[in-house]
Amino acid sequence: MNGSSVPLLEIRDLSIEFGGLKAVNGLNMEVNDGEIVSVIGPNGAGKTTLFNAISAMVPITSGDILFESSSLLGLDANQVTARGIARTFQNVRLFTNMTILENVMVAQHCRTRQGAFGALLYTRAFRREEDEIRARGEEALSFFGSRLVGFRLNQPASVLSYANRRRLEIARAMATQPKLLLLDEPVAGMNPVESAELTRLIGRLRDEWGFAIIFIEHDMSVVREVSDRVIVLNHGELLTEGLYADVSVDPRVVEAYLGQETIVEDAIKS
Amino acid sequence: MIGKWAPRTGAPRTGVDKFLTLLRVLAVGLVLVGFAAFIAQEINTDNAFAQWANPDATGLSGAGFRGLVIAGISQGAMYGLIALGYSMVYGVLGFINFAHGEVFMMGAMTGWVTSTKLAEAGLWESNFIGSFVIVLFGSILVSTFLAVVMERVAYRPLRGAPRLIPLITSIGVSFFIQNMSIVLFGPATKSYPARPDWVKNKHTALQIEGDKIMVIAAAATSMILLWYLVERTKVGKAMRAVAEDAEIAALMGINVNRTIVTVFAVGGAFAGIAGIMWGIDFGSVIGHTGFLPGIKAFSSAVVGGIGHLGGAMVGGLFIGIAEAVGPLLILEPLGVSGVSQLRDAVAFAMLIGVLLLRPSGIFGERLRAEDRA
Amino acid sequence: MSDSTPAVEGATPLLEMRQVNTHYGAVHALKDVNLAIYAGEMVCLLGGNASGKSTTLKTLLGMVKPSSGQVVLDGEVVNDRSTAYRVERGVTMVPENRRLFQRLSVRENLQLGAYLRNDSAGIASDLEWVFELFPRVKERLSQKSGTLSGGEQQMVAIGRALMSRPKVLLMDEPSMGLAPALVKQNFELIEQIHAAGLTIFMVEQNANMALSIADRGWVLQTGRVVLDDTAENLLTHPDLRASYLGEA
Amino acid sequence: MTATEMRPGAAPEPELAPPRRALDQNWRRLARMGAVAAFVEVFIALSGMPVRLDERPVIVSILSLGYVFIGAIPIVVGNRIGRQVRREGVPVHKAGGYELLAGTLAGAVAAAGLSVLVALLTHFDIREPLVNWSPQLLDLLSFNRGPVFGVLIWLGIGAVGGFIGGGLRLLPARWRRTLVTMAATVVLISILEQLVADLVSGVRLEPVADWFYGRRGGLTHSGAGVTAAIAGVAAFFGRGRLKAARAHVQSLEGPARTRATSLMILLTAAILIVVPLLVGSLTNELLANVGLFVLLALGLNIVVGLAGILDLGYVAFFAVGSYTAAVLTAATSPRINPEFPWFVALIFVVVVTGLVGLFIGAPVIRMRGDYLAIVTLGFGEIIRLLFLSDWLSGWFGGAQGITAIGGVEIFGLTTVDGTNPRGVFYLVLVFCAIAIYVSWRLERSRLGRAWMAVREDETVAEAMGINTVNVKLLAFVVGAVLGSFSGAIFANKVGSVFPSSFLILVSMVILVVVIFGGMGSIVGVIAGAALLIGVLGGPKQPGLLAEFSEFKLLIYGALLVWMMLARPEGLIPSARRTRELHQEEFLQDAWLRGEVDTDDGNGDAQGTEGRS
Repeated sequence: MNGSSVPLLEIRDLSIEFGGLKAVNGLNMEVNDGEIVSVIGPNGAGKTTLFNAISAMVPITSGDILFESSSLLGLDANQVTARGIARTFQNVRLFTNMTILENVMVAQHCRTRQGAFGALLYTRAFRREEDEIRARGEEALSFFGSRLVGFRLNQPASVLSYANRRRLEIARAMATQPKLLLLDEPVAGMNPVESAELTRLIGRLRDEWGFAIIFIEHDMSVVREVSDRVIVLNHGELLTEGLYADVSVDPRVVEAYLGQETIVEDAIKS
Repeated sequence: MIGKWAPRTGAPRTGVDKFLTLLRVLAVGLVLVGFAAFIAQEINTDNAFAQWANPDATGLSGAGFRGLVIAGISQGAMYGLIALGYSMVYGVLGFINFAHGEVFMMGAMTGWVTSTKLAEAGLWESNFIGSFVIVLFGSILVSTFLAVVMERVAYRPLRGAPRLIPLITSIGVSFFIQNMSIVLFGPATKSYPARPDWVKNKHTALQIEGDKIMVIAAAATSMILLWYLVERTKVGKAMRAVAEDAEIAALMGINVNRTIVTVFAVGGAFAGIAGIMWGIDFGSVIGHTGFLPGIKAFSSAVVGGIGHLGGAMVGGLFIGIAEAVGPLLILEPLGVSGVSQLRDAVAFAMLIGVLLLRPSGIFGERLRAEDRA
Repeated sequence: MSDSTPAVEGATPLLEMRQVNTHYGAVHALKDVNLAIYAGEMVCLLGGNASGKSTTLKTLLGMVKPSSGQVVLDGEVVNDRSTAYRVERGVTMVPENRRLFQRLSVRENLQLGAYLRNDSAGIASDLEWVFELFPRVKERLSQKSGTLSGGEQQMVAIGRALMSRPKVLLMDEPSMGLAPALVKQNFELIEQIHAAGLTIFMVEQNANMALSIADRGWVLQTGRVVLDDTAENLLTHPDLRASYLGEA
Repeated sequence: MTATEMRPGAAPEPELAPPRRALDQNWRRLARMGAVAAFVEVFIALSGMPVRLDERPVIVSILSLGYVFIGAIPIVVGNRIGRQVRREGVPVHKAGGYELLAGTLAGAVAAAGLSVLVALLTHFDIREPLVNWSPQLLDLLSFNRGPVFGVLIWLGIGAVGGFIGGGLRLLPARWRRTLVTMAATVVLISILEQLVADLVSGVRLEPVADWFYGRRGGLTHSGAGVTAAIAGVAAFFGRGRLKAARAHVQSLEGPARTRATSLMILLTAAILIVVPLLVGSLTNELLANVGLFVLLALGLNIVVGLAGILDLGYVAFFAVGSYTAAVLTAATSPRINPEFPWFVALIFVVVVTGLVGLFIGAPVIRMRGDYLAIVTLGFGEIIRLLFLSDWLSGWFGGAQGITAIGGVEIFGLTTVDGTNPRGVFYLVLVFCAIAIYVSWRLERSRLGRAWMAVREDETVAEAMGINTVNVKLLAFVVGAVLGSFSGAIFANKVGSVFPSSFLILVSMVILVVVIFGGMGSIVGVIAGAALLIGVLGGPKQPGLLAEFSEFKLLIYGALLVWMMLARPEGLIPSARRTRELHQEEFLQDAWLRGEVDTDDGNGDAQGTEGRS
């Protein structure tokens, strides 16, 4: 925690119900500027629901979500993105038939202004903006090295490998120029080599691009590696939060989520 | 997707939402004012409110009103029968089978062929019940067959295609069957032979025509049979499993293709029954007969909550009664002239109104897992 | 043909793929794949995304037809047989992400598992067996399966598969997207039913975990089997360690 | 890049396995295909198409369109049956006796349907209910020589046709293409008779037309011969060059590409401007009709093709455009008749349609795709019913509509109305050009990308900061306004508007045009309208094949189904649509060229480094 007085994101007493089922129940948490926070917890603990609530994709039952001290309630998903929160999805959802470049270009929609008339009259402002969109898109893509740029730019996203789709999805979220990035299981389905690399990139995203990051992850090596703070959810409630070292030996966390063996394995690995 | 429908807590919305709220208020307001004017005119045509709303309104007699409601119920029961087919196919395959209305039309058309042949042989008059059973079976047979062929030829190859593809295909199928009946049977209106008197006469204390009783009875029987089939039999369990997740259903050893064919067949059979009812009630059929009832039946399925079988029937009754009563109950008191021309418009307006107020229908939708995501 | 020794010398495999090629349209998803699973074994198939793992399962189950080669179940070539037939003959799968019928009750889910069976006595006794294995399931019988917790769903999914009384059980990515404790619990469940006498064929990305409980394994890469060995040998195989276990 | 280029012929010919043995047939497949074809033959015969089209010769005294239809099916089946699926690692056999035998048998089975029909026609009479169960049909099918001849000759025709179809597979690709092109061109030139003859007469070459076409329609023998010869030579020698030219244009970059494109556009424009000057008013009328539908189709294409909103009530905007123009320009309009000049009225048309578009769009735009389809359909019907109703007849004339609408006065220079179809065509052309420009510019803008994203995954588009409601609404309104242009021209061209011109059928026909041509593809949509409306005719407008009028909707339906099953991307697809619908093939294609990532493990690094 970097000691700034007002948290970037503040969740107050958040509850979400689906047909009587409490997915999230009275949750309080905050995230500061430049912080990397991981959210862990067993399946069905409400992690993805929390993301959906922050990005305005599910209705919330009660409570409040404050971003930069003003409430996100009543905003549509696109308005939340415009305020500076971008996300990725658990099961990678790209625009697979659009090209890789178009994927990152379209993500800048809420940062750009040119409408139908600019396009029809082909004004100078329109052309300048198009160039800017393109340049910014390529910048986001080049964050991942040579994988997504060059001859790939004009290929449809459907030809990408699984790992590259995950990378492109992150690039697309970066292109919305957010302040806060929500990553839903960023390394799921990647092999250890790939996930180790992505873990380093998550650190660089904060250091070089200045994003605050919340991510959901089941892979404890990633959580241990990059998170400043770990939040543990269970049955939609905050079980505990703190440094990985503390959380991972908390008996409640071990019981509800990690299981005895993981700690032992962890110990062996590190 | 859920976020699109359910309002989030907190007030400020976009311009479109404000406009929609306005529309909702207006729609409800229109219905309420119309209804109030109707009541005012019923009490006394000279009172100030009635005069303000429509000085020329004549009011509606109790008997006339009852007649309209009964006609609406019988019409609605037919919509409901057709709607079952839409709802079942939607539940299992996730697309509007636009051509289902034509299956209904072909049922009515088959009924015309068999009933005229039977009338030529003199059986229609001498033994109406027997002939009716033959005609009914003929129609059920043809409609079922048509629905099954349709599935095999046009829809099976499209499993897993993007959503709108089978929908567009079904529009093509609908076009095709409609015009097929025109080129095969000719464009002229086909008249059913005359009905015996007891079918035309009114019965029971409620003074309901015989044909209306038949329609309502047929619909009720069909509903019970269908409920039994879906909830109580192994085939029904297979249908529900396929509706939820076809791939896993196959893994359970369920023959998915056969289950889907069954769904089409059952839907087709109900459409065939509806076709005969239509033919006997209205006495004639042409190639275009299927289109409007088809659309309205689909609307009924949506209004009731698509995928929900009871909902389809309730939706059918709702649309049927609304279009029978609505023009005189709401539009005329408001000073609209020539209201009976606006029957169809009222039916569609009801669909739009219901979707505005309750986007997932009266009973809520039952969709496949992937549609709900 | 195989470096690894089957559990029983000279026995006929329970489930076998011989020189199988599978296409999706023009895409060549499996290339000359040979697999043999013997009774009583626990074997695993490893591979990254899009390496052909799920195609292998689908081909084994008859959800896609191989364009050449043979799928042999218990000595019978079943290439042209339906999924239903194969399920009846004793092969079934626990799908990835469980995929229960969410709107149906736990009881109905289990009943659907026994869809093809008509011996009500046998079904009843198998139901008891499932309750014995997973007492938690019994408490939830009339609940809609969509409302269960992740761990309970996993139990119902396995129970549902057991209800068809399979000889060989296929598991598709049992650890995918699960919390560490659940992954652990899940593998314990697998070992438990294996101990109960079931032959298990597991498809996994989590090579470490899978190899720790399996007897033998194959590694699939772009539709081709590139490694075929005992679990111990695979665990120490340099190629595998480099690309799957994250050690250079 | 597209799936089309992957088809046999384009790819380097693979090594062929030896021919299959003639008797190793897949008998079940043969029986099934034959039976389906036989059923189709009988259906076509009973639909009355052959009898009706018998009046339309293709080649004088040899062949009528009626026979073309039922005669082509055995050939097609005979050819289809020998098709081999090409898959990586699976051998493709050289064609031989297998294909000939399969073709002959399948063709015979197909035509045997007609033999059976002949036998049945002789012995039974079920003219009630099947109206075409007639002696004329029997005469036609038995060539007036009695039932026995009829039964036998169809078996023979089928076998020969099937043999030809199968035999085509034995020919080298170049010859096969040449033959098919020759046959197709002869039929096409014969169908286009009105257009061609009119054009030839327009350049003062009437004698040529007389020599080419028979007095009662159809190509003369010499005409057919010349056509076939020219087509054959062109196909035999020209195809490679055409392909090379296209490849050359596609390989151009930067200014050179722009220059080539502009040249093409200029050339097309020149042809479109010159042709109407040469042809008579009947053909111009046809061109104007086609133009109106092109305009409608371009509008709907923005809604359906670009934004992915399946609007089945598009006719509503056509209607609103027509009625607004009629009310504002006609002196006879019942309630208000300001008698504005047409161009002034057009401003109001845009405003009114835009508002109606917003009004309809706002409630529907948030609905799921299929609900949206049905609700827009409902709105389309409601709008027509309102125009028709007594309630609003004081404004719009009810069923009597509004008549005596004046023409379009163009800046005092000239007046364009129905009596001057050439003028109407030019007017339509201008508006089409506007519509094309609008579609083209918008597709390549920030808005176009947003539409694409919405079409692919609305939830994600919303999460990526796109206000999906607004962008979809905009597409809806832009489409509406383009459609209303067509309506406004229509009102002043025809001189009257009636509610019966705005049936839901019109919406459906436009949808078929868009889908047939290729959703999202401007060229495709134009080609679709030209082919369907021009040749078969619109909902009420006759096309070049006026004889088809009673069958055109049947054919529209069949075409739509066939298109969805066989080529869902349409006739001339947009590259992106093809991708969406053939993702697997596309992947395979990319894979063959080594562009797909295959990184499981550390393959990724190799994949990229190998390239960059």
